[in-house]
Amino acid sequence: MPTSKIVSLHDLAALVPDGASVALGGSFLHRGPFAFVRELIRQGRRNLEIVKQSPGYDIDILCRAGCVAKARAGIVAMEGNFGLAPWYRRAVEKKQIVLEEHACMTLTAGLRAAAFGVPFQPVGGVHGSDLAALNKWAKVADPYGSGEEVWVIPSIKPDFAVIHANEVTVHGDTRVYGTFNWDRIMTRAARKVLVVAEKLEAVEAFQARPELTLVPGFMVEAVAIVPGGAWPGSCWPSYEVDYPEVERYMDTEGSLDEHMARAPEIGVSQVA
Amino acid sequence: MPTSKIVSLHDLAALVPDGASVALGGSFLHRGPFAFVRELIRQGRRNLEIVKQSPGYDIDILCRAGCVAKARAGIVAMEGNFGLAPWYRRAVEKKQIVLEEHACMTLTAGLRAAAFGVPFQPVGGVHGSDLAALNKWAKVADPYGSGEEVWVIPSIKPDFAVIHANEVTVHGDTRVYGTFNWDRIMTRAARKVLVVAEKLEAVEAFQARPELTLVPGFMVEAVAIVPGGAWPGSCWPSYEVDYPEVERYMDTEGSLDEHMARAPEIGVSQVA
Amino acid sequence: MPDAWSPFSYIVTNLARFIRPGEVTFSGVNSTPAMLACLLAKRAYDFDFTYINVAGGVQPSPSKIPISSSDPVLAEGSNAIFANEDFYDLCTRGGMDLCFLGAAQVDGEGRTNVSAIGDWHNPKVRLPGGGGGAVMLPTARRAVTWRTEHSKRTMVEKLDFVTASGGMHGVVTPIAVFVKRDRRLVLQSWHPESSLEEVRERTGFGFEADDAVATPPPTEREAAALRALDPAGTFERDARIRLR
Amino acid sequence: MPDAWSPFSYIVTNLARFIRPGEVTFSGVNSTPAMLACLLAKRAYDFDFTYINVAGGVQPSPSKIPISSSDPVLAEGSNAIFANEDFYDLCTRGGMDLCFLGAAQVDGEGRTNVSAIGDWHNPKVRLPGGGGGAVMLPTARRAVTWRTEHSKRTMVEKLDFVTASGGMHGVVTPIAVFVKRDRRLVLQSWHPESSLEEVRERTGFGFEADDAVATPPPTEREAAALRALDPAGTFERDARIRLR
Repeated sequence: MPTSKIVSLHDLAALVPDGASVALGGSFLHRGPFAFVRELIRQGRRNLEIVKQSPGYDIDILCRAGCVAKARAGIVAMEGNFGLAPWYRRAVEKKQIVLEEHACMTLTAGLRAAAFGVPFQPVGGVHGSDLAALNKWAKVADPYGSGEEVWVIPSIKPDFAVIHANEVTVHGDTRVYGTFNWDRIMTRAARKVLVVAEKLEAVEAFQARPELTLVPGFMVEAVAIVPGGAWPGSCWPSYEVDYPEVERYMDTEGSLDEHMARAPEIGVSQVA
Repeated sequence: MPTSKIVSLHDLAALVPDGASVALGGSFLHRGPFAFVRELIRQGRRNLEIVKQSPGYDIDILCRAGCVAKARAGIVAMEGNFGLAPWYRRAVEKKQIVLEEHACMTLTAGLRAAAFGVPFQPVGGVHGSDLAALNKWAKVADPYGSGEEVWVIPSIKPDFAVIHANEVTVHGDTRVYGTFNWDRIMTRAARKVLVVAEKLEAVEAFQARPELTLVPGFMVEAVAIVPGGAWPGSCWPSYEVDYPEVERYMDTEGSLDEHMARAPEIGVSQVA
Repeated sequence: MPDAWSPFSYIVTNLARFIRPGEVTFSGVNSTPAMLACLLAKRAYDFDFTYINVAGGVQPSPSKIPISSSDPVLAEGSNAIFANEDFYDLCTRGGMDLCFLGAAQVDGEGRTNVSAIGDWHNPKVRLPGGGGGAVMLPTARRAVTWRTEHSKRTMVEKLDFVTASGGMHGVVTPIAVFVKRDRRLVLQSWHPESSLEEVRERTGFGFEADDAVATPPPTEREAAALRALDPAGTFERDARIRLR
Repeated sequence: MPDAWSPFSYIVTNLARFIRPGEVTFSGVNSTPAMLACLLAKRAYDFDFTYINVAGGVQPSPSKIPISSSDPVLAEGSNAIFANEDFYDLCTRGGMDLCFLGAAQVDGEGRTNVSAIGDWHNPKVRLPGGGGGAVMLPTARRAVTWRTEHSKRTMVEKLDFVTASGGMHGVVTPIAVFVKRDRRLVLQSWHPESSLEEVRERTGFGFEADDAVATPPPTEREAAALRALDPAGTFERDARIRLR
């Protein structure tokens, strides 16, 4: 069998170069690879392209730290009662980053095209939306004569998909509990898959119920074990959103360093 | 919560009218809805369109009983050491049925178009295959200027998807162990989903591990509980292929009635 | 007294009243009022319907009501995980009967803007963006939205940007309930403490109101269900919705 | 004596010799020789490779060797179920390094016919049909096939029907191993009990053979691995492969 894919969080983030296109798993404050995102900030990564249907804390803190050149996203917010993502909003309004605005499903269609190995993917709906002209999307007539016209989205192939999972094996096999959001299609579309996991699980446990494996190890480049790594977001069923901390993060007077210093990955000796 | 979806095998098969388009789950001799197929024969169903990437025993016995008008299939064989499906082969050679020959993935692309609600689905490969001209498939140039041309398959929307599963709840939630083959996309593409299951399982067991549910109950029309219903094929992990019986079935001297009479659904009182 | 509306109960309850027996109904991200409406309908109405949500829940029985409408707790007690690709495909192939979608601006045809206030390329306010709307609004059998502010800034004659077309079937605000008739929103009812005149005055687009009446008060069961979902009034406080 | 080939061991072992370190290798339905080749390579070679199969198995450790190459036992001991849509998508997006595919007829460019003998519309023999080929042969990085009969009926100048194009990287028969060079199959080696002349005589298409040699005999480990997979010789008997 292949050798271990477990590395430190530092080494995992170091695999992503400046300017890379990175798809991030989870949704809003739930099961996002937030420890990984903070590690990118610590390593001073620049000019990243972030791909995610519903980013929030992750895109906001990356914009706050000046790591982002472009966002390809569907809906961006902190959610809960926090409303808009302030540093992301400012970055877009001040034109510090380029936004490619999608509907969540048009972004997914682009990822499907990449996952399926085709140049474009038809998607339902979009008719009458200004997003089509904005993104210069093409409409294709049904060659089989239904008279129907369908919008097609060009392939979106991120350099990396980075997801936060509940359990992994030493070989990189990955389990997610509860909804996997868009993580499945992201891991199929990206050139490389990186995983941050709450817990290292025995191979035997995966072999006992292989149907639960979302990503087989051979598709995974490397894994870091970071308990609590989705903080201040939730990771079902282990922990819920730390709302007081999100509130502290949102406080424009508060400093980013103070927030970063409270992160659980700090000082935690990581399995490596 | 909704009332029970459990019906007898007889009543389940009675939902399918003559001339219906029916997608069948499983692959070759594995986890096919074979008890259901035999029940269609007992009820004298006619002019069915059978949709399946890799049919074998099911399409063969349906052709043997004269139930089939059209087959839309990728690869048809008995598999194991049994080679071609004799009665299917004769039906095609004698032009008793119409064959729409696919590659497994072009048939799947048609099912994806139906599942995604779009008129056609691009598929990788196919270049240079005579199947494209045979089926009058269209090639579409990438409107985004890659210069690439891709084959697109028209939507394939069966009236029914019928799958054989390991466990169901009274509400129709469905679990499959081991590979689900093409069952997932079939259940998303078809107008109605019918399930034959080995076992009725407690709702609590499904709620304890909802990630294992392949088809949520609200998508399922009705369910019949038929232990051994995939006979003479396998249903992992409960039972393996009954090769001696498949051999008896293949014996052109042997009668279909004798084979049908040995089926496990006979005389078994069914949960209803 | 159950016959009195609060601006909060008015929105949640009137969203719930769009839910119909036997249908598949969906609530998404950033949609606390819609989430509460679905959970209220489960408690207040005798008929059954299939509630699915963005957390992958199918007929869930959450042990708590989350602040975030995409919280995984909304899949607790679910018999399945019906994740994002699945419920979007269900919608685009015509299997979603009622879809609740958020909006920042709504026009007289029920089209929505969730992208930007002002010019998209030089926005006064960059809004959350596309989300489900552009794909779900044209493909769901019915879509319903809400605004916690009813003003000429939110109920507009002309959208700054058309994020999603296809037309909302219903729109609920703190003072009014609109439904679509022949591609236009018409007033169905107004908050009893408001009036047709006030609704016209605070609405940017013209609308018909021939059949409009004062909104029937919450039933005992509707009021009880909302109390059960928000016993401490936390959601009501957090929503900060005012009649005027 | 391990240095002697049987027609069966010749096909299985020479299929296995196409497997390379670190690559993703796939065996499909109706493909017993390919399934055995993958399992043999796992036992006989020191390098690791990722074996995935049509039963959803990823690096499986099956407790028995099944008659059917799509038997679910081939996912036993797997850490994941990588089902049909997944491995096909992996192939079409360029992630499948080596794909074993069956064929009834093969031409000099390594194209295949698995559809019909004679005219497709009036077939002498209706064959199994499309299967994986039309999509996998043009998209897999390398595809390899085998024929248990080597004759002008199976190794043809002109296919009755081109089911799959794109060109096989390798073809193994009871008497020969072909590999592709500049879009044509060339002879790599012949069964030591056969000869270049016999291969030419029994092949319908012309081919180059400049570098062709007699096939190196099975190694001790290859022979031992095949014995372990087929201790009673059941697979060898069932395959009924003859040199002539």
